[in-house]
Order: sequence, then C-alpha cells, then structure tokens
Amino acid sequence: GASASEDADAPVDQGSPDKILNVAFVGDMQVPDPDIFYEVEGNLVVTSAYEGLVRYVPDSAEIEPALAESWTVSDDGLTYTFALRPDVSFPSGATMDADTWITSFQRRIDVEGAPSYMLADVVETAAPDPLTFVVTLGSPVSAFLDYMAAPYGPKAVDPTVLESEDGGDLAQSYLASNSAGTGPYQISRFELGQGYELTANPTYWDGEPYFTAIDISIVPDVTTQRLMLENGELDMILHGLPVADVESFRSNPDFQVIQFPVLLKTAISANPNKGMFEDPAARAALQTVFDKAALTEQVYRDQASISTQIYPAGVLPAGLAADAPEVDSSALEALIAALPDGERTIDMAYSDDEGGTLPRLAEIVAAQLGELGAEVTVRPIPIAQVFDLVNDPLSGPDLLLWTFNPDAAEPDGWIRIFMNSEGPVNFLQCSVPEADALMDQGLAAVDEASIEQFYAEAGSAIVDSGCYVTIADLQDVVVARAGITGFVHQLPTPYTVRLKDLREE
Amino acid sequence: MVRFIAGRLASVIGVLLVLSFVMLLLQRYTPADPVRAKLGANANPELVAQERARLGYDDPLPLQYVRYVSDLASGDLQESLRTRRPVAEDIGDFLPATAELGAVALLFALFLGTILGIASSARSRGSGVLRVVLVAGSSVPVFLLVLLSLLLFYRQLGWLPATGRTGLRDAPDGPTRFLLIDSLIAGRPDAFFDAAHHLVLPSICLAIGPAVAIGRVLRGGILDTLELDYTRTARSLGMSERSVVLRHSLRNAIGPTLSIAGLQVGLMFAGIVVVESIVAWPGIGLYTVQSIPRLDFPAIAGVTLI
Amino acid sequence: MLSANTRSAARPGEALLNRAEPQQSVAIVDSLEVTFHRNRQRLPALRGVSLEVNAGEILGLVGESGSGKSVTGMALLGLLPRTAEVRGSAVVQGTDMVAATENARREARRQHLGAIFQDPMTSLDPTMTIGRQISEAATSKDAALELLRSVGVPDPERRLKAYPHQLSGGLRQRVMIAMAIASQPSLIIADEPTTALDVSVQAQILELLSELRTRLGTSMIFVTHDLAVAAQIADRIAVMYAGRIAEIGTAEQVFSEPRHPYSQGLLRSRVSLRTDRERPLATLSGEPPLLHDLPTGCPFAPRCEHALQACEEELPRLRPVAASTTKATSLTACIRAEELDQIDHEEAASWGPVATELAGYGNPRDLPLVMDNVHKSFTVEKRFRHRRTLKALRGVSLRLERGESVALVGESGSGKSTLLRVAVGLTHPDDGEVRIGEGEPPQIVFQDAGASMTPWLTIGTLLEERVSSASRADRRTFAEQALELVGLDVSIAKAKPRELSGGQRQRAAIARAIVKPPALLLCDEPTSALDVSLAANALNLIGSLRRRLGMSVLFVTHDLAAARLVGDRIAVMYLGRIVEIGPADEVISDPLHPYTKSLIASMPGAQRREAPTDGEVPSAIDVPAGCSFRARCNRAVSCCATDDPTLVAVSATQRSVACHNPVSS
Amino acid sequence: MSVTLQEAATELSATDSLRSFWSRLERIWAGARANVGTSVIVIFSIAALGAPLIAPHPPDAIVGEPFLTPLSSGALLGTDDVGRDMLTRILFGMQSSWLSALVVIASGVLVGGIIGLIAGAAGGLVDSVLMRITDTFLALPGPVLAIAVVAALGPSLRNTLVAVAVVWWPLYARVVRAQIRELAARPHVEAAQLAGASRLRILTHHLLPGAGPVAIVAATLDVSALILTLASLSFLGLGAPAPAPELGAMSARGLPYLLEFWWIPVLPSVAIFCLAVIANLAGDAIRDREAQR
Ligand SMILES: Nc1ncnc2c1ncn2[C@@H]1O[C@H](COP(=O)(O)OP(=O)(O)OP(=O)(O)O)[C@@H](O)[C@H]1O
Ligand SMILES: Nc1ncnc2c1ncn2[C@@H]1O[C@H](COP(=O)(O)OP(=O)(O)OP(=O)(O)O)[C@@H](O)[C@H]1O
Ligand SMILES: [Mg+2]
Ligand SMILES: [Mg+2]
Repeated sequence: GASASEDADAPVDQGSPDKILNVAFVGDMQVPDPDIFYEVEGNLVVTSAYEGLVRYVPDSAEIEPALAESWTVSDDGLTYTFALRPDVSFPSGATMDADTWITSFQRRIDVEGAPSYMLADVVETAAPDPLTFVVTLGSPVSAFLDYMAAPYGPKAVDPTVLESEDGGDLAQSYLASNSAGTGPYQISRFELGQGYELTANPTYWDGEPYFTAIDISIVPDVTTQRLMLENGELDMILHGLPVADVESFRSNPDFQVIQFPVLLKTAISANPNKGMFEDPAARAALQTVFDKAALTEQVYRDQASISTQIYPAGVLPAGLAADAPEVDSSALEALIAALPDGERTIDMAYSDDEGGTLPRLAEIVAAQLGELGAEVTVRPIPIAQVFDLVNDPLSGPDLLLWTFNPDAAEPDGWIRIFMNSEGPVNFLQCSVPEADALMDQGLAAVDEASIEQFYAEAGSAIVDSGCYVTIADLQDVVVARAGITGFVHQLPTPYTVRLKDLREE
Repeated sequence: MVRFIAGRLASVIGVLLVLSFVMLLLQRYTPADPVRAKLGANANPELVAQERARLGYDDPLPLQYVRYVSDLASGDLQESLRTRRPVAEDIGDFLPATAELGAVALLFALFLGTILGIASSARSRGSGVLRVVLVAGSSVPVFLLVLLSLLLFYRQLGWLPATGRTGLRDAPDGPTRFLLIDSLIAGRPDAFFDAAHHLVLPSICLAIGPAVAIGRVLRGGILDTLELDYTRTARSLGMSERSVVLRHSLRNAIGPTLSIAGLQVGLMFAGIVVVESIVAWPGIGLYTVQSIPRLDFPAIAGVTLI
Repeated sequence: MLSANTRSAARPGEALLNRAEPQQSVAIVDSLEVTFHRNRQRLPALRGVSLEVNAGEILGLVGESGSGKSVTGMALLGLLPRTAEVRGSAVVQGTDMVAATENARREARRQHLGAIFQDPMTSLDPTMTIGRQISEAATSKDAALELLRSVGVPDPERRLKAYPHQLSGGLRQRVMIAMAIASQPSLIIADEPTTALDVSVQAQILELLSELRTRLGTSMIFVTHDLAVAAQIADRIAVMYAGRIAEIGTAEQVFSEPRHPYSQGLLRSRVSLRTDRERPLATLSGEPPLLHDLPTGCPFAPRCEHALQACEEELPRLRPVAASTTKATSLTACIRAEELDQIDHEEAASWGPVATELAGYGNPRDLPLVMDNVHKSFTVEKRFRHRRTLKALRGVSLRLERGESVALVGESGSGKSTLLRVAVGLTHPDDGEVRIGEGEPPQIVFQDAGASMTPWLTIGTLLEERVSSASRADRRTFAEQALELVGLDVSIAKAKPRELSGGQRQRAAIARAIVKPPALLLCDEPTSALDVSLAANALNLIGSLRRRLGMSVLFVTHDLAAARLVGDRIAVMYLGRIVEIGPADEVISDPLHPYTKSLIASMPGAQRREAPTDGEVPSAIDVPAGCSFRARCNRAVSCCATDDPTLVAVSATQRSVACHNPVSS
Repeated sequence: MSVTLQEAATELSATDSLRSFWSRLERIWAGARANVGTSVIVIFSIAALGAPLIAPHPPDAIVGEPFLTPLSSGALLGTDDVGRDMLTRILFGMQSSWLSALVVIASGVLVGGIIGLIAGAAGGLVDSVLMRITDTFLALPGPVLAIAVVAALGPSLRNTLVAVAVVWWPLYARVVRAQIRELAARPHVEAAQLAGASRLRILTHHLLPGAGPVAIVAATLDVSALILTLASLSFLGLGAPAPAPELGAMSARGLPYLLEFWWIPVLPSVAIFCLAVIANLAGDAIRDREAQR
C-alpha cells in the first residue's frame, strides 16, 4: 500500500494491490454535487469524479479536449458544436452521449445552484446525433468555452442515476454524498466531518489511475497535518502550510515541494466612498506606496510572484492591463501630513478566510502606512460579512485586503464580478463606467484579438481609478512525500492536482 | 415527581424560546449576507433574492420567529447553509462523537479529580507531584496542550494516534454510534481498543482542567467532612484513616463535587471545540468551528439549542 | 442535701474511691499534657491530668466549656489531631494511646474502646443506612439486630434499613450506643451523650447506660457539664478546670460536699427545683481563663473569693482532703480546702419589686401580649409524595399581665419558638388572634447569642440600629447605657461578636434588646447554650432587668428548674398545645397534667418516685386523634382516645389543665 | 498668646490626622499582606496597568527582522512574524488578558451578586423565577453562546468579553444566593428585623457582606479559567483580532509557527500559564484563609 501509516492498530493489508493516497482537507467541502459545488476546498473531489466537455492545458489558459474530442464555434459566436468522445461510459454502464449533455445542462439550469450563471445565456441544446452536442446562445459570450473548461463548469452527469435517484429534487440528495460522473474516481464514502474516500473508476476511458483509492480526512489544524505528513499518515498537503514550514520541507530529502501557478490574487481595495481614499489623488498615491517585491518576499517568500497586472497572471498576456507602478511613498506621506488631525485614520480590514497569510500581510501593510503618519487599525471581517459589504460601502472599511480566485482562466469572470459597477462582489463599490462598457464589449466580442483588447482597456481603466492595489499572484504549493510523481495542475483550480496522473516510484 | 418534571420541562421550553429568539435577532442584525456566502460570489442577484425568499429571510421578524419555533417544535432545526442538510440530521451525525469524547473526558476528569482530591486531602505521598502536574496542565491553553502532547506522544514516542476516532476502515457503525459501545456490541475487541487508543489523548487533555476543579472541590469537601462528627465516630470504631476517607468522607463530599462536575461540562465545550479541531475529531465542535466563518446560523443556533 | 444515689442498680463496690487497685484499672492517664497551636499561640488544653478508670466503673468528668473534658476523652481514644502536642500517657488495656503507633491505637479502639458523642444526628453518617453503619462495628447482621435489641430499639429489622434522619433523637443515640458496645469494649468514652436530648429521653438514655454497665461490666468515662447528671450515673466524679483536675472523689461526696471552691461554686449556681426564687442565684463571678493567657498560680484564683496570695503564685497539687459529713476522702487541688467549711456564704439580697413605671408602653392599660386560639402549620415537602402539614401550634391561648413573667416549658419540637415568633410577628398565624401592646415592639433574646448577631458588624452598630431614628450622638448614648445596664464595658461597642466570650455575647444580645426597653421581652432558651455559671449570671441579669425596667417576660426553656426560677407562672407545652399553666411553685410541687409530672420526674437528680415516661414526643406531622399525650400516658382513660382535651381552668385556682384525668394531689 | 495656642492646636490636629493617616495606611498594608491572594492580584493588576511603562517598545511597532530568536540583541524574547518585540507584546498581552478577566469577573460578580442577593433574600416566587433565569443562563453552553454572539457581531475582544460575561454571572448568582439563603436562615437576620432595621438595611448590612468572601473566592478561582477560556476562543478566531496584543490570540495565531519558530506561540502561553497559576494560587490562598475563619 502507498499508505505508510505507522498506526499499529490500523491493519494495513500488505498483500493487497491497494494503493491508497492519503490527503487532508482543512474542513468539510460543500456538497460534491457538480451543479451546486462552488468553493475551493473540494475541487479535488469534484474534478476527479466529473469531467466537462473541455479542460485547460496544464498550467495554461489554453483549452484542450476532454469529453469532447473537438469543437467548433459559429462565426456569430452563438452556436457551439461539440464532437463527443465515443468510448466514454459511466460506472453504471451507461454511455456518455449528446443526450447526457442535454440532461446535464438542463439539470444545472434547474438546480439553480451558484454555477448555473454559466448557462444563463443558453437558449437551446440539441443532439443531432449521439456524438454531437450543439449549444445555442442568445447572445455571444466570449468566455463560454472557458466556462466549459472551468472547474465549476458543466459536467457530464449520469442520466440513469439522475432518473433512478431523482427523489423529487433532481437527485440532489443522492449527489450530496455520491458521484455520477465519468471521472477517474468515484466517491465511495462521504462522511461529513470524518472524511471522504474516492475509489478508482475501473472503466475510465483514459486508462486506469495508478492509485486505487484516495483517502481524504478532515484535519482543520495545519500543524496536525504537518505532523501526520511527517509520520507518513498523509502523503501530501495541498495547502495551508505556513510559508516557513514549506521552506523547512524543501530542505528535507524525504519530502518534495512542488509549486504551480494558479489564479489566486491578493489585492487591496480602497474605499472611494468615504474616508481618506475618497480623494482620487490619495488612491493614486496609495498605488505607489508599496514595494510589492519586498512585501511578497516577506510574506510569501518564493511561493508567490509579484503582481504586475490587474488580472490574475496568466489570464491575459503579460504587459496588458498593467499594474506595476514605481515605488514612491512620499506622495501619500505628504497627503497624510496635509490632513487635519483626526482624519488620518485608516480602517483596514481583511477577509478572514484563509487564516494564514492575510493577517500577517495586513499587519505589515498597516505598519508601513503607520510609518507614513496614518493611524491604522486592522480588523478581520468574516467571509460572510465581506459579501455583505456591497450593500453598504459607507459602513465598510477604508481599505480591504483580500485574496480571491476567478472561476475560469478568462478575464471576464474576474473583472465583471469584482470590478463592474454592478459586480456582486465589488466590495467597496468602486464604480468605473468606462470599464463597465469595455467589459460588456469584450464579452460580446467574437474574435480573440478584440476580446483581449477590450479587457486590457477595461483593466487599465480600473487601474486608473486607483481603487485597487494588487500585491501578489499566489502559487499553489504542494508538499508531498518524496517518491510521488506525476503532478499535473490547472490554472483555475487551487489546492488541486490531477489525481489520475499521480504515481509512485 | 410529575410536578418536578413538568416544572423542569416548562423551564427548558422557556429557555429554548428565549434562546431561539436571541439567535434570530443575532442572525437578523448581523451585518452579513449568509445567502450570498452560501451561493458564492458569482451568483446572480435574482438567484440570491430567490434564495432569500425561499429561506424566509425577508419575512417580518415575528413571522420568522413563529416559523422557527414551530419548526423547532416538530424537531426541525432548519437546513444548514453549509452542508445543505437538515441541521438536526447533521447534529445527529456529529453529536455521538462529541458525546463519547465528552463522556470519556468527564470520566477521566472525575477519576483524576477524585484521586487528586483524595490524595491531597489525605496528604499521601506523591500527591504534591500529582497536584503540580495537574495544576500546571490545567494552566496551559488547551490548544497548546494538545499540540505539545501530539508532539510528544505522536511524533516523538509514537505511542498514540494523532487524529480521528478510529484507524479502522471497517469500524462498526452500530446502534449507539458510540464507537466503544458499538464495537463491544459487535464483538470487536480490536475496534474497541483502537477507539480507546484514539480517545486517550484528546480526552485527557480535555479532562485536566475539570479534574483540577473537581479535585479542589472534593478536597474541600473531604477536609470538611473529616472534621465532622460521623467521621470521628468511624475512627472511634477503629477504622483506618483511609477507609474513613473512602467510606464516609468521599460519599458525602461527592454530592457537591458532582454538581461542580456538571458545571464543568458546560465549560468544557470551548475545550471540546478546540481539541476536536486539532485532532480532527468528527464531532459537534468541528461542526461548529466550520460553521462560524460561514455564519451558518441555522447550524450555530441548532448547536446552541442542543 | 440531695442524695445522688437513688439508682436501683447496685454499685460495684462502695469502697471504690479515687484510687483503684492497679490490676482492676482499665485505663490509666498519667500526667497528660495536650497543647494546641492556633495563630502562633500555645493553647495548653490539658496540663497534667492523671486519673484511673477501674473495671466496671463509671467516671464522671465534669467542668465548664473548654475545661478539657473532650480533649481527655479524645486522648484516651487516641484521636487527638496530629497537630496537637501531647506529653504523658493514656494507657488503655495496655496500649498507650499517646505513644503507640497509629495501627496499635486503631486496634485498641477496635477492641477495647467505644465512643458515644453528643449529637447523635451528626455522629451518624447521613448517607448510610443504620444497618451499614452498624455493620462497620458488628460482625454480622444477626449481631447487629441483637445489638439494636439490646439497646432497646423497637422493631430493629425495619430500623436497619432506615437512614439516620428517619429516626428520632433518642433512637439515634441508642444506635450510637449499640455501635459503641458492639465490640464489647472495656471502656466507653461517652462525651456528653445526653446534652442534646430532651429531659425525658435523657433520663431514658442514662437508665440504659447504667443498665448496660451492670450487664456488660464495661467501664465508662462519662463527660458532662451537668453535675447532677454526673452524680446520677457516675461512681466517681472528676471536676475539671482549665485543663486540670480540680477535684476527684466519689459521686456522692463531690455532689453533696465538694471540697474545691470551684466545685462548690458549680453546685451553688446550679438551678434546681429547690432553688430560692426570691433572690438572685449565687454565682461564680467571672469566666474561665483563656488558655493562651493562663495565670501562673491556681487557674481558679482570679474568680475565687477565698484566694490568697499563695494561690496566685503556685499551681496547687491534687491532695487528699477528707470531707466532714460523708467521711469520704477526695483529691482536691486547693490549698485551703479544709478551711472552706468555716467560711459562711452571704445570701444575696432578695429581688426588689417589679418597677411600676412600666417600660415601653403606649397605653398603660394595654396587656403586653394576648394570644387567642393561635394555630400555625407548616407544609413540609416530602419528596415524591404529597405535601404534609406539620402542626406547630394547635390552638394556643395565652395572656401576659403587665410586668409578669411567664415561663414556657416543653420538649423539643413542642412549638415554643414558633409561639414566640408568632407573638412578635416574625411568623403569621394561620388562625387565631395575636395582640401586642402599643409602643416599643417586643424584642427577642435568642438561644444562640452569637448567631443572633451579625458577625461582621460591631456590637455598637448592632445596638445603635435599634434607635436608628435618633441622632448620632444620642444613638451612642443609648448604646452605652444599654451596655452599662447589662454590666459590660463600654469599649465592647467596638468589638465584633466573635471577639467576645460566650457570656459577654449573651449580655450584648440582652443589651441589644433593651437599648429601648420593650414592654415585652421574649427569651428563647437564652441560657441553654451557656455554662452553668454563665447561665446563672444570665438568669440573674434577666431577672433584675425585668424588674428594674418593668418588662413583661415570656421565657422559653426546656428546663423546668429554670422555668420555676424565672416564671411567675409556668406554661407547659406539648405538641403545639399548652397542656398546663399555673403559678410556678404550684405547677412544680403539684403537677396536674401527667406530662408535667413525668417531666419533673425526668429531671436529673430528682427524687424519682416513678420511672420516667416511655417513648418520645411523636411527630407533629401525624398528631394522633384524641389526646396527643395518650400514647405515653399511664393515666389514659377511654375518652382520651377520642376526645381532644382542651385547656380548662381548675376551679378556685389560677391554674388550667388540658387533661381528662388530671393527677390529683 | 491665644493665637499661638490656636496654632498649636491646629498643628496638633494636623500631626494627629497625619498620624492617623499613617496608621490607617499601615493597617491597610498589614491587611493586604495578610491577604496574600488579594495582594497578589492587586500587584498583578498594577503591573498589568503599568505595561506601557515597563515595555521597551510600543506594542505594534516593528522593531526588527521577523522571527528573531529569543535572546537576540534588541529583542530579549525575540520577534514575532511581523518583527514586533515579543517581550513588549507579552507585557501588553498580560495587561489585556488580565484586565479582560477582571472586567468579566467583576461584571459577573456584580450582576450575579445582585441577582443572587435579591433571590436569596426575597425567597419564594422571586427566588424561583430568578433562579430559573439563572439556570437558563447556566444551561447555556457559554462558549457556544460566545461563538454565536461573536459570529453575529464580528470578532473583537469587546464582543467576546460581552458574550462571555453574559454566561459568566450565573455561577456567582448561584454562589451568592446559596450563601444568602444560608445567612437569611440565621437568627441574626430576624434579630435585625426585630431591631427595626429596614429591608434595605438588612439586605445591605446584614446579608450582603456575608456573601462577599465566597464570591471573592469563587471569583479568584475563576480568573484562570476565564483567561484560558478567552485563549480558547481566540484559537477559534473569536478573540481579539489581529494586531491586538492579547495573550490567547497571540498564542493561537502563532500556533502554525509552533514547529519552526516555537517562541511565537509558546511564550504567550507561558505568560498565560503564569497568570493562571498565580490566579489559582491566589484563589487557593484566599479560600484557605476564609476556611480558617
Ligand atoms: N483541635 C483543636 N485545636 C485547637 N484547640 C483545640 C482543639 N480541640 C480543643 N481545643 C481547645 O482545647 C480546649 C479544651 O477543649 P475541650 O473540647 O476539651 O473542652 P470541653 O471541656 O469538652 O468543653 P465543651 O463543654 O465545650 O465541650 C478548648 O479551649 C478548645 O478550644
Ligand atoms: N419554618 C418552618 N418550617 C417547617 N417546620 C417548622 C418551621 N419552624 C418550625 N417548624 C417545626 O415546628 C415544630 C415546632 O418547632 P419549634 O421550633 O417551635 O419547637 P421548639 O419547641 O422551639 O423546639 P426546640 O426546643 O427544639 O427549640 C417543629 O417540629 C419544627 O420542626
Ligand atoms: Mg466537649
Ligand atoms: Mg426552639
């Protein structure tokens, strides 16, 4: 067995060919229903159990075939035709065909889960023949193919299961703890609070996975996770280890540290509706205050790269929508000095979700602003309250520090939800009408070049508003037992590696 | 007797009514949007509005309250925003593990506390050391205590497992959902010992604080009773000091001690939450910890009501 | 002279004196010194006590509180606290309970010693059945049953399963005795075994103990503070004072012709049914010395009217002194023991008349207290069962004349305190009427003076509280006057209650009641917690104050002798009823109610014409139909079972009685 | 002549009052010394208040490189993950932990004391209603309520303290009530009633002072429990938020560094340990002293 568990009481069946990979989550995932699941923790499960029509090339924003062997897009950008792979079947024995996709799309729309927005513009699905799936949109959506490749994108769900387990709720109860996808693994145990088990899908179309089972336990405390990794009870830690701990594993020959680029950006939002940063000059001055390189080095060492674009790195070619000003703190210092007493306060908050690095970054940022003469207070805001800031920016903080990821490796999903005037998570309600118009044009555009152009300009407009100071693009850091190989990672799926490709020497 | 039970019942119902109202108020006036948290950043506003309506967040407060209470009366604690399962069901799943841990910890606490109480009141040899160890242990924040014990007993010595309730994949999931009991029922000594092995570290870490409190009360009680006339009677009959303590003092000091132990159960919860999240104990504490950042109010309220 | 020896049981040898034949003694205490330490002070509780206990003998140990009686007993049991510093020896059947190892002492306790303590309620473990507790002493269940039977516990099988609180006080004490004799010990230490009991039960227990002594031949050390009780049961008596034996001799000699001035004082201040009512009691002045501040010479010298210079210089040793009339020799620790006979005691002047300028009256024609057919019940909740009513007062009528003093006697639970509380309005009656004269409201002097004063307030504050409306300076004057009236130093106003001695405390409590003299003073057993000499002082004080201030007094006591002394009239209560009331001397000398008669017969030292009443006061929860005393009455007639007698005046006298068949003189 | 006399008189009274002042001070000091427990607590409170004076740096100042080990130059106990001086922060942390504990306990004793006093003295219906309410609060799992309150109102030390205080008083209400009941059954209360004391006076003069010692003993023994509870809540993210130097929060937030930079979580815990042990010892000392009486 792959599990090097030293737990004497756990009988490790040496003779069996079971190869078990042990990993841990820091908390329970949401339900593993592909049409509901919309979180970071848990991608590992959903993307192993289900597959979409297309997927991203590892570490790239390029799209490659998955369940669809090939695809075409009509010139008006309204019709997508997917040629399906013929040899794919579900564990139940049912084969994956165009009808599968019609029911899967319909289910996603009917379930009305968070990711259903991806299909909001679909007006028709059709199956001219069993291996051809045609999707018609009401208006062009330049990001549509990216949606299909996204971790939260539509997945093939076994129609026979949907029918037999319907239960009046579109099989939601069943899929809350079981899987019905074509992926390399199936959920064989799903116990909240205790852990989940995935077992290899023997009929997987792309060859049997090396590991026969994946055991996912829930271990909220990273120190405990680290101890378990050192004792061999875990084979890898996918995220959450403090930066310094990662460094110490790097020098330990029994372990390996693997890093991947990922769409995960840390930034500071300035509140243009109140306080010191109501003044555009102050916002502009703020953008130049921080030595991003030094900050990144101090907080993330080499587990992140300096942010140079308003978009997560990799979404647009380098140099577009640039956010890399010269460092100069004198402007803000002068501005603060000019403020009357009592107005030099800065209420800085950070979204309290990740635990690890944001508090530290917040404290360093606060200290730096303090040195410029501001009176900074720092407070965490629980993630649920961060989402509520939108409703009343005046009660929000002056500065908000956050780390978020887009759903797909395309620009619209990032800029539209975070930075559009109507954006559901435009936390501090920074409105840039010019950018709004540009991103609408970008979404409706059809050719590659103009799409890029529109989004680059929209991004620049946002940068010019001074509402954001991007700090760093984080990397996914995996610490694993030495000897495990075959790490494959996709840009928009943090904390996740492709389980199917893992092997052991 | 009937009166007594009726009175207790009435007060429990009163507690629940007040508590659920407080919970509702908190939930209502929280500057947070749990629905948005549930649906995610990209969810479109219509969907959010729909979901809010479905969960009744837009209804007037009294209506929400009536609904919550009537649901409560039928044993329905609403649905968790996080797990999307009925909170009652979640609690049913998570509670046994906590109950088992808590019960074992309480037993340890009683055991250690009793030994401490007896030893330090009889000033027997070694009681000083015991007292110092326990008082020191109880003065360390429990999270550090657990982690340091893990470092020692798991990493250095390898004597105890780190996480979970059991290392067995096929542990019995029997009628009581108490692993110790279930494995006995299923006739699985291996599972029993494995579960016990997993229980040792978290339950002792949890037990130390209450043990000191119990020991302190017990010592006071024993010292008090040792001054009493009936222990003098027992001595005059030629009983040894030890049997006087065991037969008479202990019996009479145990009452107040048990009521302290009862209070400790309440205080132990913070510890349970902490310990569960460190040793990944699949219990109600873990459930709560996960519900906090998501402002999963139905879940938090449910746990509080329990 | 009273004859102490009225018991029917024969003494095992009249010749027994203070010195036993060595082979016969079961316990020898030799130069025992016990010192405690508290607050860095040495407290020499015993200072060289030597005594012997002969086989089959009862040795009475008498003395005031703190004189070291219990310490002597505990030393013999080997149960002194470890912190005590002990010198000398206390050998019981060959084991030195001072020096032997813990195991040896325990073995001696198990085999040779038994103990009976004062409070049978607290001396038994409340959480264990009687059966289990006895089994700690007895070998088998049959043995336990046999033991219970032998100490006169009726229905022993049922009692084995009972818990202590389910038994009456007398039965509990019998259980204690059963446990003490279980191992057939050669010596029983009985530390005030009857002090907490009612007189009639006390008489029964004393009877039982001496009967057991003759039956089993066990020796006994009987600790008591009541000389009369000791005289009644003991063969020899040792009088202790400040950790030393002041005098030791035969019971008859010590009781009738004590040689030590302290013993004499004790005897004189004892209230009996023959004490002269017309004048204050003779008392011992002062209080016992504090242990941490003992005089170098005779510890009694500061209180002794015969003290000489020499007394203050040197500790007197015990030496034989012959008594003149009984011809018995006692050992007495007094250098002037022989001369004392020659000194005459002055009689105190008789009481003055009761003041006519009556205190605290609004309307001079008011009666201080009129109670008419007062009923009072309490609901006592029995767990898991329906509530039950306890009838504490069942139709009590009582009138107090101005300036009159009425003594209320009755056994524990008869409703005396309830009556007082109803009278002052602390409790409201269920039925009936209570009228109080206008003016200064009545005050109560409580049994436990310490407990009746707020521990953290000074005496001054407590006294001034009575006159809170007066100006600050006036309040102070009032308080000082009151302190002077009760004979306390004004400086005591600054002290807190626990800093005072027992006697001072009781005086301060009385002072509090008379800061503004009320028309009616109610006293709830104000002397029962006090030593003989202090009790006599308190009785004198109350007697003189009520006369000087013209107060009416309702004086509650369970001691008929005190009642007779204080009360112009005596009212006898039984189970929430007044069963007899009349002028004090008449009630005592010529009781009409059989209950009164039996109470008198139960008094220790009384010349008993008949045996004390059997049984104990039944529970006030289930008062039997008809006459409530019927079951214990030897004069019961048929109508007693059905008709409840009411209090009716006996024609041509001032007396009333509630009995169908009163005792005829 | 008369003038000088008067002067002499005033001078006399001045020295007199000075002397009485001194003797009073001496008495207070003697009392405090005898009262080991109380004095330890007082001394600690003073030290906690004085943290700003003793501490070498402001609590939030970055004084050097992050992760400096203890005994580095310039940072006696090292620096934390941001580069702030551990010693400074621990001193300030002791201040905030200690004062937090005292605030919660004081409010608990106050509220619980008043409720216990009223319930115990009134008896009957008032008593049973108040005690029902108290039991209700007692039945609340304190930490859970704290979790709910803090989850709702956001993490801040104040919210946590409020939440904890809400569930902390019932213990004192119980203790005080029991003691008051016991006292109320003593004859001294009836004696005071007969002496003409008003209800209020009986309450404040004849009952309340008697409940003081038990409440104080309970309170001192609770200090450590409270400090540890606050630390646990900090671990759950419910304590003082990020930069605030609060011992529990510092230790809890530093926990991920346990294996690499042990001093960051351990040293604050050591401080907690000291506080808890001191509070425990003080509580035991006070209790023993009370028991001796
Ligand atoms: N354990 C002890 N520690 C300190 N002093 C003690 C102790 N036991 C007794 N004493 C002191 O020794 C003295 C004698 O006590 P003892 O109990 O023998 O008195 P007593 O004659 O039995 O009085 P009482 O009639 O009150 O029972 C008292 O002053 C008492 O305070
Ligand atoms: N508050 C009360 N609640 C219930 N029962 C009471 C109460 N007060 C008195 N009793 C009961 O009423 C009866 C009479 O009590 P009371 O105190 O008047 O007797 P007493 O004659 O003063 O006895 P003692 O000599 O023991 O003081 C007793 O049985 C007692 O238990
Ligand atoms: Mg005694
Ligand atoms: Mg009474």
